[in-house]
Amino acid sequence: MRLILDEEQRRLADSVRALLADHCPPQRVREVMADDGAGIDRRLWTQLAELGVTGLLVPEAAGGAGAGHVDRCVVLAELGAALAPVPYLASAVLATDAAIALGDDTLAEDLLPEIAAGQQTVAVAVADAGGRWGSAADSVQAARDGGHWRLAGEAAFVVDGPFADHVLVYADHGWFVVDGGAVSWRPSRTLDPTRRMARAEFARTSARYVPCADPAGVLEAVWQRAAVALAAEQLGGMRRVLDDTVEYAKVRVQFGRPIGSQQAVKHACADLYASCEQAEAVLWHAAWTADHDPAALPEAAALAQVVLGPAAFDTAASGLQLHGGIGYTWEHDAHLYYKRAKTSELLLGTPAEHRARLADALSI
Amino acid sequence: MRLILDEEQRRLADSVRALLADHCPPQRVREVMADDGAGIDRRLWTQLAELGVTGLLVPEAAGGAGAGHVDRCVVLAELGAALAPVPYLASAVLATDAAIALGDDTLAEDLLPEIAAGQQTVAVAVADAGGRWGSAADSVQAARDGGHWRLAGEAAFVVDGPFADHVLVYADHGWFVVDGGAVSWRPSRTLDPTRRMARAEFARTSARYVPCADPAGVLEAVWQRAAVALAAEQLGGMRRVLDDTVEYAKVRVQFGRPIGSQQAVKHACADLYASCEQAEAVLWHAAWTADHDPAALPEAAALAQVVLGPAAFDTAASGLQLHGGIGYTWEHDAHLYYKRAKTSELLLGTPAEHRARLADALSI
Amino acid sequence: MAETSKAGPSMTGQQGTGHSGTGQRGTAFRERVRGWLAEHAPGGDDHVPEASESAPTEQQLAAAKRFQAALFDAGLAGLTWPAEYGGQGLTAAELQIFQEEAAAYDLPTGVFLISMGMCGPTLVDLGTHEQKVRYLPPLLRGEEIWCQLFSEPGAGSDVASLQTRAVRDGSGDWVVTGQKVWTSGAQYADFGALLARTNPDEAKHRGLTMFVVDMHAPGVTVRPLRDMTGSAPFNEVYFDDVRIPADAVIGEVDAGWAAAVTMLGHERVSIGGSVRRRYDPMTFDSLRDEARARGVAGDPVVRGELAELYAAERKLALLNARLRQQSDAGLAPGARGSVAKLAGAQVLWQAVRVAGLVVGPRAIAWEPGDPSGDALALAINATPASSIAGGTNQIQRGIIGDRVLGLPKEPQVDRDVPFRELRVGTQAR
Amino acid sequence: MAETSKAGPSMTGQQGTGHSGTGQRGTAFRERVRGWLAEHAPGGDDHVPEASESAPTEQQLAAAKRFQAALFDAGLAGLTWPAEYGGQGLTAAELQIFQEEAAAYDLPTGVFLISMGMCGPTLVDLGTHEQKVRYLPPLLRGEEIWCQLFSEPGAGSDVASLQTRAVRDGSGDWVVTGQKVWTSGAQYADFGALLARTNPDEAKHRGLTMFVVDMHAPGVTVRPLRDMTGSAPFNEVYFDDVRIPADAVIGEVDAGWAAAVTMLGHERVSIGGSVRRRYDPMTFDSLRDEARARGVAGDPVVRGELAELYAAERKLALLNARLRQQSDAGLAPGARGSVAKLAGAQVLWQAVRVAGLVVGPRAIAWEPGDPSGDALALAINATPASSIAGGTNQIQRGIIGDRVLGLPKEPQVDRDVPFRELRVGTQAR
Repeated sequence: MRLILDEEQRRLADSVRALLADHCPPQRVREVMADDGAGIDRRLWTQLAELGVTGLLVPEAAGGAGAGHVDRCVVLAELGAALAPVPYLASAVLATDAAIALGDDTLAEDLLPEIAAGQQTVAVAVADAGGRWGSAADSVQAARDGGHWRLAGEAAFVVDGPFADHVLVYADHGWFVVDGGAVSWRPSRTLDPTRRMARAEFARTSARYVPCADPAGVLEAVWQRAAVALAAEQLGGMRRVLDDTVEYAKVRVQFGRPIGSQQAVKHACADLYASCEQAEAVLWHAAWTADHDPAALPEAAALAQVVLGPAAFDTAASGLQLHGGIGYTWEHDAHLYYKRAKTSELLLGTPAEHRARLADALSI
Repeated sequence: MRLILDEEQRRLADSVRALLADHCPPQRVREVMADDGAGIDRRLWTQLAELGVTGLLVPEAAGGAGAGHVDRCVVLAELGAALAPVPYLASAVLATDAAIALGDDTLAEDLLPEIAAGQQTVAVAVADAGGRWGSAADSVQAARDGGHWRLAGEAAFVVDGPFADHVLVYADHGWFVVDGGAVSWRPSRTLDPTRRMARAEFARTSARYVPCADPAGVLEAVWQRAAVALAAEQLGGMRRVLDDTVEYAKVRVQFGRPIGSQQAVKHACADLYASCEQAEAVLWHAAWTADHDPAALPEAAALAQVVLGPAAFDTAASGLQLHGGIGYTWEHDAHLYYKRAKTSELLLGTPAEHRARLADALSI
Repeated sequence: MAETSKAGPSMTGQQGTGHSGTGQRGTAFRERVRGWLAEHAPGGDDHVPEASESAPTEQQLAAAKRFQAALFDAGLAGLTWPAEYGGQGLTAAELQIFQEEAAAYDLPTGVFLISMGMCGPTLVDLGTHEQKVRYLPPLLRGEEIWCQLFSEPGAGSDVASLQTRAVRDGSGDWVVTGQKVWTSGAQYADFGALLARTNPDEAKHRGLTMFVVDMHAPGVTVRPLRDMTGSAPFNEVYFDDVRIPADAVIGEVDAGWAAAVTMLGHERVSIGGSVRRRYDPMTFDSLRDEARARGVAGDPVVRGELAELYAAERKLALLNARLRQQSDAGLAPGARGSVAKLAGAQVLWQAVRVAGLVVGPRAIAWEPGDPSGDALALAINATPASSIAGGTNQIQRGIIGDRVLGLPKEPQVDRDVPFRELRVGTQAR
Repeated sequence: MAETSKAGPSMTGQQGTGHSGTGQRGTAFRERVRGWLAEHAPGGDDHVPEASESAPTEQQLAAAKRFQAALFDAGLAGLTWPAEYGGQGLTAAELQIFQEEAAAYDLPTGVFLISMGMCGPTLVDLGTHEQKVRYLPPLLRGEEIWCQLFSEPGAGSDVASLQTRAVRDGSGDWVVTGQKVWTSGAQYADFGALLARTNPDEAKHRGLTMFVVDMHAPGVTVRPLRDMTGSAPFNEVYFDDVRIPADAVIGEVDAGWAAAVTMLGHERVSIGGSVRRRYDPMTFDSLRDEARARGVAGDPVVRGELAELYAAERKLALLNARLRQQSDAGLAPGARGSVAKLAGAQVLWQAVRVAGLVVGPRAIAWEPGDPSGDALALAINATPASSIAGGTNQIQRGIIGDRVLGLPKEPQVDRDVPFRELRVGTQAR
């Protein structure tokens, strides 16, 4: 088990970080955030594709890098730290993992090269209006219509849905792929202004059925990989919040000395650091497990969300608190991490559900 | 609703506190604690009886003070602060409340005047070896034997049982009274060396049946009043720990200044104070409710244990922590409050069970 | 509590429990307030939000002024203020009764909170006769609104390190230059209570003076400040050579810190006693209803968390009730009010956690037309204010440690240093 | 983790996860250790408890010395110490392998923990050649045991404020007077590493010197100190005009603080890498088994709490594993080891809470013959030590803030004051 990055992975992190520093500073995030027409940063997406990171898990034969979860988590941590407005979670994680897990050659040949090249993005719709993972199985119905299939119903919480060229839908307990343009999208209001979600309405929408022996197994596999990937984003956010907070504590003076010299601030920073360090160990363990020990992934993935979900929110909240009034302003970035962290904490289910998953994995 | 003490109640507190300061200093608590033969301080018990506080809830007609729960809680808070080794919880709370709630004149005439006068002490046995309140209903069987009843089986967690002249037993879903001397006692090992508990073994032990229309109702009424009474003890312990800790923080010097000037200590003391103040409001509300609004008691009593149980333990643990190494020694009293607080937190059920009780009372 | 169950505030909210003033006079007053409110309290549309919600509209502002005028006409404004200056000369007991009765309504009094709760009482305490005559009656009649001008970008928790300067010119007038921040209501306030540095050669707590400043004076610029909820209930206020006459000093020149402490004392009381909104998604009541509506109220984990949240709200409510009873009995809460502030923030943070368990993913994305989604998001986003605004949790713990528990002070490196030699804020060294 | 599932430590304990040293040399060494331990590791009766349990018996002490001698004879003592002084001259990788294999046993090495983990390594770092020759080989052969003499009643977290004096007399010898406390193993130790004040006119961190002191010398009195569990694993040690020769100084005269820092650095490593007991009631494994045995494992609340406890243990175990991998990669943990100490204490406190939910009232009263009741009570009572001993949680947070995060220091009022003018402990002012 390897819990530290190797030289190549550190170079990967450096190059993504450098790209984001140049092309995705906070000001850019805010521009995209304010522009409901854009919603994502297509230029940045192209740049990430050129860097070769949009298809990390795509097999080399399909034009991808054939790399592993650890590498992808390296990228996700940087994207999470920068709050980069790109459909990475949707396309390079959820859709990629689903397409691979489904094991259907036609689907894979259709989607994976495009995803890897950054030419197309793909979203995944698995939840109904209540948000439970897989509940779209009942809220979206599939019916055969001659040689085609048609979907009817509604799915919600579709991350970056309206920008997607294709959508993989878990409908009627099976997997289908539809054209993004054929879906009627209703953008949701979101707590996190940097993470777009939408409802997808299907009204006899033409769909292609993806043959699959164990659709529920694919659903579960996608959840586990998403839990690890999201944890990487969460870790990136935690690290950024910690760094910003420590930096601020060094320069902000109150009562004649830097606030970081006050134990109330110093010890809180130490707790943030302790939380980050443990979260990081859990993350790399989960990513390593996804790559090398699939049998242990149910446990490692649930553990990642049990730990990282609340830890990332507590870190964001504490970091904001330690900034005092300035942290509460719209102009300061602290609130963006706060909203992202709360969103991520609930995106794949509640902390109680994650604990229950972990307990299942442990056979408690 | 009254949440502050009146003049008379403050005088009551003062007189009990003065008595305990004179006759129950920490050294005395340790003497009794070390003496397995004694177990309780009979001289102190007599002094408390002379002060008129052992029969506070006993009606005046039966030789008691005919006072209320608030008054009794005033006394209990002082006893909890001093860790006084007297069978007050057993005799003046559990047994008194059960004898009153049972409403049987013969029983009341037999027991209450003796309790009030401090001439006899009475214990209550309601739990089996697992400790759940009322579970003795199944672990102790009652059988009629001519004109008498005989009990067989085992009850555990009997507070101050071996010192009692009589024992009220919740056996076979009914209430019985037996002579303390007729019971075979096995003293338990206890986390808290200042609170004795024992197992009671009944082997065809002669018992008197106490007629009662709603035995389970009495069981519940006794729990609710015990929850309030125990909360008063818990509050007393919290106050003492807070006072001792603040005092120590003022005089203990590290790094050239009193530790109380360090935020890590000062802010922790502030949190203890905030916890104490809220606990105190909850306690007096519960005591007032027991006196004036019995319909609201199920909620108020559960609330008291939900709040005071963990708060008292956290306070004891934090107070010990803030004393550093000296707090970890046997010679310092911090550990006695720690052990008492953990014991009280679990004596009437676990915090999760108390939460469930509160949820029941709120019809959640 | 059976005796209090007929009417009055929610027994589960953070607000008071039970009623005070049960004497005959109290009963009569309560009847009068209840009757008047039943007749005059306006509907929900007139609700004027407090800080951390959006700024009021023109119509809301006008309605609020009308309501305040009606209160005044009914003899219900300035209950504890001297009759000589338009008040009613009553006691804290009547004020308490009024607040208890008002808690059942969504009164449009938000814009007057600072005027009535902080600035007015400070003028009552420290103002000259002329100042009281000039400012108090129009305030009570709802004609003029006040704001408070203490905080600065470089002086948050450490208010006394403020840098706004007031310099006396030849005419005896003062000329003010500087920037304030976090000013609620500055965009519609007529006057402000301004704290400025009048002597930078003194140590930082000395050499400050409090002034009445006309918010319409030349050189005063108000800019809205958006908070993390996206709304702008606060402002930045810039002073660019603003002239203030000599008789606008509140208290004594260079004794502004004492005046500020007086005003902040009123703030704590005001926060503890402020009227709560009727609907708040971040309460036990709301979250229990949510849990029932979503069918998760029977889940043992949710049930336990809801019970803990109830317990947290209830212990705070009982603490507040006890503080009031102590206050009625002659023991002023003083710095102990910080406990209520601290506990109030903890309850909200706990509620945010419980809300996640109860509401689940719907707390993070919802339909554009769903007001409960907006309300919940607003509440989640406003929660950090509870542990920052009005003194951070860290500051409150220091206050409790120092003033309530009497713990020794920290080493104070800035106590006796002339202000001009001191590092403040994040300025270059 | 499939590759590591064949043997080795529990995957759920706080101890390591996975194995290190998978190279060929490592594999051979592991085989040798495994084989030797399988043959020589004694049974449970020889277990020598560490601090916070009771003191060892004479038999246990003798068995421990025999086992250490056997280790030495097998070439498994002092793995990383220089061969010149009896060590094996190997690397941290071999030490790690040894600890991993040893974790499956209850080895009787407790009494040597301080000797091997702290005193020996400090002598390796700072001792003279003569000191190393004299002291290291007997230590490795299990003939002599050491203790550490830093803490004093008035100098806990603030070790540098210690008051024990060492005065040089005409002969060049030192004469020591004072009191030490919290000394593990003093009752059976042959030597102690003593920190004493040699120059009270210097500021407190200066003017300290570290000595080797013969615990059998006249004037040394050892008294057992009972802790809150009721046992006495610690001692108070009194020095009454104890003579120490000049060549007993470790490092330089008046440079004792640097020597102490060196030794405490070894302590952190030693704590992080210490071998865990096989049965501990305060772990996820034990509490899960308890919950199953009591039929409450299916309770959703208990289930969630157990899962959280598992997560807490696991994240700490993974942190420790990552620290080791970083260390192997050349990044020494240094002050970051404080994170593991802090997190370790938090896990135990969490376990105490969960134990209450799982075990219920049986945690507070049990039958005299029930060893699980005794073990649980001992664990509950020992938990406070986790956040106090070896530097309180507060001290650990300060270390992380200062040394890892580089936050500015607090104002230090005692930094440059001559020691004799300083207030320390709780002495009269």
